[in-house]
Amino acid sequence: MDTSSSLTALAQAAFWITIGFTITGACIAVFARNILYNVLGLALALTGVAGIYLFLGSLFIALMQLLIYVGAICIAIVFAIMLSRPLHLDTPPRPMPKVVMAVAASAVFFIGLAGVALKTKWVPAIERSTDYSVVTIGHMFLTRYELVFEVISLVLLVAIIGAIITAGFSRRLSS
Amino acid sequence: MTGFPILTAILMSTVFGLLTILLIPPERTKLVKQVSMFWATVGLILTLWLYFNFDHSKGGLQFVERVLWVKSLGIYWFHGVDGINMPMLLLTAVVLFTGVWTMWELEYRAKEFFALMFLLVAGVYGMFLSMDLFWMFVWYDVSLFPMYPLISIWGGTRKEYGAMKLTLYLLAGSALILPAIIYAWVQGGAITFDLFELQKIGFSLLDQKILFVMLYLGFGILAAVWPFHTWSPVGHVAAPTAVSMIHAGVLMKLGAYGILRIGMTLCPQGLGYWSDLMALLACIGIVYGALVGLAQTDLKYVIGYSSVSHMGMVGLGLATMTVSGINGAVFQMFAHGVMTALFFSSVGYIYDRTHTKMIPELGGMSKTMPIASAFFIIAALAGIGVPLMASFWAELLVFIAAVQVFPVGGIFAMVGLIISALFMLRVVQRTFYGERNEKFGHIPDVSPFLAVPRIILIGVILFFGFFPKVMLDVIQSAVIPFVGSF
Amino acid sequence: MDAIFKDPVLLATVVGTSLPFLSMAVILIFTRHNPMLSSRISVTSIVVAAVCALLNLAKVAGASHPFRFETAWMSSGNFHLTFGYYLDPLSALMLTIVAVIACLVQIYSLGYMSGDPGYSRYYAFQSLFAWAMMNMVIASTLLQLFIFWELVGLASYMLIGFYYEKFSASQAGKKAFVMTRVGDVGFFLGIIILTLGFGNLGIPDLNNAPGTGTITTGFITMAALLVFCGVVGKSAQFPLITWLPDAMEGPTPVSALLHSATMVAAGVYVFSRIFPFFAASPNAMLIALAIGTVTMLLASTMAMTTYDLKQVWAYSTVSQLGMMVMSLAAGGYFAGVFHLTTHAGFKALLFLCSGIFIHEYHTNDMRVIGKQGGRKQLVPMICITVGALALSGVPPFSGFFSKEAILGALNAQANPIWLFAGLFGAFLTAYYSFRLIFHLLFPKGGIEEKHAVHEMDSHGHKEEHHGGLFWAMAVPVMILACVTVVLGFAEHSLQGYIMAGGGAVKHASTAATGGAAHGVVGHELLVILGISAGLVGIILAWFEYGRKGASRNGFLSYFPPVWKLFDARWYMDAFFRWFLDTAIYSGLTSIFTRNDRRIIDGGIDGICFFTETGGRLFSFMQSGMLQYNLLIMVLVAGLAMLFFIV
Amino acid sequence: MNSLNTYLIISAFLFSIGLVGVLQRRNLIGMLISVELMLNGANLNFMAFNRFLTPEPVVGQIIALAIMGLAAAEAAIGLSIILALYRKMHSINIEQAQRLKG
Repeated sequence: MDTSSSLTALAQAAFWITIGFTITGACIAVFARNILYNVLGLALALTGVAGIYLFLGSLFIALMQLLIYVGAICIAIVFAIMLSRPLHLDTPPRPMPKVVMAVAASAVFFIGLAGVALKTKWVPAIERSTDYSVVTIGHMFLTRYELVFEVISLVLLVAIIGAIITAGFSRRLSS
Repeated sequence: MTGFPILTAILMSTVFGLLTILLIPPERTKLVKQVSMFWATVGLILTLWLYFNFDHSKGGLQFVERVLWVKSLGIYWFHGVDGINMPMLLLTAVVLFTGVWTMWELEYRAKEFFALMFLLVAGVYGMFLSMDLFWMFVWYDVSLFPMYPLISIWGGTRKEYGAMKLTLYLLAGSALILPAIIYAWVQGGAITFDLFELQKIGFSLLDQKILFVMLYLGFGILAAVWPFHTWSPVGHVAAPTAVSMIHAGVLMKLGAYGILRIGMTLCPQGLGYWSDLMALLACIGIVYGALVGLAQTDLKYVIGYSSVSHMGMVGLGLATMTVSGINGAVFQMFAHGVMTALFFSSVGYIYDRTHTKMIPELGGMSKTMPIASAFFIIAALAGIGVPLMASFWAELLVFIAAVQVFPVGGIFAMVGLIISALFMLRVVQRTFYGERNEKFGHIPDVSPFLAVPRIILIGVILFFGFFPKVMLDVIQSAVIPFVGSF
Repeated sequence: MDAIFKDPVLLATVVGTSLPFLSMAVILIFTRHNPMLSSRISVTSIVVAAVCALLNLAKVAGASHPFRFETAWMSSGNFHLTFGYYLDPLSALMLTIVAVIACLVQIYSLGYMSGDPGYSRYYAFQSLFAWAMMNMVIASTLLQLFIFWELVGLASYMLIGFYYEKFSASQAGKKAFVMTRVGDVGFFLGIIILTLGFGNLGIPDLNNAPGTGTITTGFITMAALLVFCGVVGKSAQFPLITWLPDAMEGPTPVSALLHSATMVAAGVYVFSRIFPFFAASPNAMLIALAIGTVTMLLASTMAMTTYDLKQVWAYSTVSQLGMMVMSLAAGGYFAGVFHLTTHAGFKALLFLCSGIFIHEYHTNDMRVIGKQGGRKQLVPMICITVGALALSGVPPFSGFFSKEAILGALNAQANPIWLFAGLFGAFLTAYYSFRLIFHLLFPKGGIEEKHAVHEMDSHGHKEEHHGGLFWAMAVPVMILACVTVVLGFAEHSLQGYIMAGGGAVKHASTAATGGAAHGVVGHELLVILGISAGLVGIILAWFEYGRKGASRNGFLSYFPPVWKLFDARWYMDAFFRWFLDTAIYSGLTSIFTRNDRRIIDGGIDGICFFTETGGRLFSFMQSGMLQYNLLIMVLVAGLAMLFFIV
Repeated sequence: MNSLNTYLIISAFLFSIGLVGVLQRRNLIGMLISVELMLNGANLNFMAFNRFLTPEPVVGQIIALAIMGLAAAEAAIGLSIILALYRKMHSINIEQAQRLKG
């Protein structure tokens, strides 16, 4: 019996470890002075979140998370950092009142959010199926939630074109 | 009656005019003028046909066209003609016809000018024809907007300021009217904007008081009631000839008509309560307009202030709530409209030739162009209220009612008659008599072609001066039941 | 319309009165540029009108009852107005006077106005005047009378301001119109009060109204006095005198027609038209009597100081009008009307003769005319003397008979002062008229031959001056001279004709005179007093101006301040000018204009300015700092959540 | 251990950390990173609900996928704007980009 309890204890520990990873990654991403550390912090946080998704039982989403966020977006940000060379730019000292206000506002917001989350009595749906398989996701994506699929593809298309234009035009201007 | 919707046809004559003008390429100004002339004549012919077929012995609303338009709000496309808006339609048709004809020499962006003018008159026709509160307000605002571009593009002295002030002031007025209409709609209970249904429902005394004062002030601004009149001289000075003709001649009557048609129909007790204030403001307006007119040096300012004084007469007539009072007021609205149109078209002619409206600079015009100055002098005489001209009858009726209901106010307003005679003749003397001003020595007199619109206006003034019965029976057929309903 | 053709009288009146209007319209629109044609049209129309008027006079004299024709003109609510004619002896007589004198003056102005650039315009306005005056005279309701009354005022404005290049002419025209307008507003108010109080404005109904007792005397007095305002305005009575002398700016035939014979007599005519209504209120009559007397004396004093030919006759017209109002107010209905007729005759004669002098010597100043041999002009000289004699009331002429009738009426009054004022007025009239005659006959330094010689060669024989044109001017003058001589003897037949006009008139006039058989003074003594007053005036004038060694500057010159007072028209003009400048122009108008500019306009522009600055004030919120905006958003969202949770 | 509330707390925390980052970072890329964090916080929330409440878990996953796609698009656009801004202003300090000042 103790293996199952130790297994759960192990899982428990793993869960808290991933949460720890996410939190530290987030803090690095936000509070570090050097932009590179921010990006790395972000990557760490995102992998942590992917881990949490695992605990939430949907393997596919965790993998996608790793693929899209950590793989694509962080790399894109690194590209941006290289192109805009913020490193050697002078980073003016961060005005203290601004930071204080930011933290205070976010704290208020967090407490509000947490309060809402705790106070409301979440009522789970009556009958709940636990089918997490990728097949159903794919099936549902193309039948009932077909609109989401269309819209997100359209958004991506527009985003790509937009990115090319804004980046492309400014190059012609500055060169 | 053949069921041919004559009233909508009159309204559509201006709308089609507007559309056809828009289709013409801008450089073909001649064609633009001919087309607008055509549509103005169509409107005039239809109105004249309507006037002769209007059976004043029967009275009440005739040629009614009533179609439910929006069911949920109760908005009807409801047109009707009775004794009160019949003269107004005739006035609009005549003033539009002569206005278009007077602007025959306009070359600068003629297409937009005539298009905007037709939009303006479409608004005016709509307001006079419709008996549905919603449509009245819509057409009322349609007639306000073209004023701004018309004045600020083709205007004269201080045109931007004039245009801005005029439009903002009138919109402030309509800002008062809209809540009143909505308030009436809500208080009325029944889902209908129809004027007569609302009248049947009736309102509580307090509602009537509030409603009337809002409508009176809202429309009063347009009708140049005393404290709110300062936009009208400034607006008229800035406006080009035809626009000030239509504006002073017709639009100011829209305000007075609004008070009469909406204000006094919906809230008779409200009128009873506020009639003393109305009479007081009107009397002040009459004398005040004449007195300030004395001190003006610009011809158009003089006419602007004389219109304030004459519109005061209309206000006084309405305030008396008697049959002859309201008869006089409606007749004065018609007579003053035609007279001011004549005034502005003759001043317009002088301005186009001498490019100055300042009285001290003009002098001895009667020597250089006798016919053109004759037009102004005849208009001035009509302004003074010389008998056998239309405005004399109006003043007679208004004063009979005024002396009966407000003796002190009536007599005080009569002083205005003397002062208006003094200031009108003073203007005529300064501009037309006196020694010849060499600077304008060479100016040719008005060509026969351009003289025709002014002669038509003079003809109208004299015809209704000699035979007032023709107009008064029509007005009376509507006013007697109207006063009966008080 | 067919009714017109059946009834000859109606046909004559309609044709006679409306023809001049047609001629005006035709002249103004079509024949402006053809003087000869327009003058012919106008003269023929006025001649036809005169003939119709004479026909009607004969017809009315014969008929027993007055003619009345009416058509509905305008009605509003319970107020109905009819258009029509009411021909009773008085209006027929007045119609003939107007038509005949207008005809003579138009013929006269063929000569006087020849060569004037505004020739056709002159005849257009003359026809307008004739039309308006004739319609006013025979109007059947008081309102129709008022309408044409104002149109007569308009015609006089046009004719006074005929030479509109001259600033003084247009100024005089404006002054005349505005001053008569002041009186007209009173008249208009009177009409309105009558419509409200009495309902019916018909003239016969008004005359019978006092008898029926439906209206109180207080109401009658008020209405009568208001109508009397119109009389004061139009006939230049006491407060509003000064516009008539200024109206001499117009051409002389206009002064002859309008401002002596017909137009100014309109006020007196209205007084006599509703005489029974007037007579019903004693204190209205008393006030009218007082105003008439004051006007008569004031005007005659003013006439003594001026050297302008036309001004003298203008003042004398005002004083004679005052005399007529006195006689009517004293109850002498026939005396007033008779004096009106004779006065129209000889005053037109005087003006036309002065017109010939002015036309000849191109100056209004009597001394210059006298010096340049005025008396050599036989026709005008004789006729002007005849006119002056008639004016001063010397026996054989018509003036004497009408003045006697008036003195008789004044004599009937209880208080003797009116009679004394009348006699003193007669004396002054004689004095100033003969002052003028002697200035013409015996100029100061005798006649300069030089001017006379120049006269001879340039125009050939002086007598046939302009050939036909001279006779065009001379014939009307001669006709009028004969009329002034003959008319006096027609007094009794005229009295019978007028008095036959209906009971109301006779009853009212006898009532007003208090039926007093014995006057202040016996009848014979009255006649002697009247003649002696006139003769004394003439002898004094002869003594001061006619005699060889005369000083020629009048007894007034011994008291300069008095002379100054009379010359400046008793400072009335100064008062009006002062009142107009301070009270109206610099007072009310400037206050209102400044108020208009500053307070109302300022107020509105202030509101605009306020809204604008308000907008600018809150613009700091748009700091452009993205993060601040986000910050606020987040803060608010957080607080909202907290609010809902707690 | 893994009850709904813990996950909600964690996602709220993540979201607030992202918020702090957005509010006080002065260069755009930092802000972009923080926005990514906020989006992940939201995603986590969805997945948590998906796990504990929704009748059929597919819905949450689809939404999560959509958000990821969206985040990718947003990052692309954000980065190109940063580049354009950098080329024009030669610095990506947010406080200088105040052209919209009222």
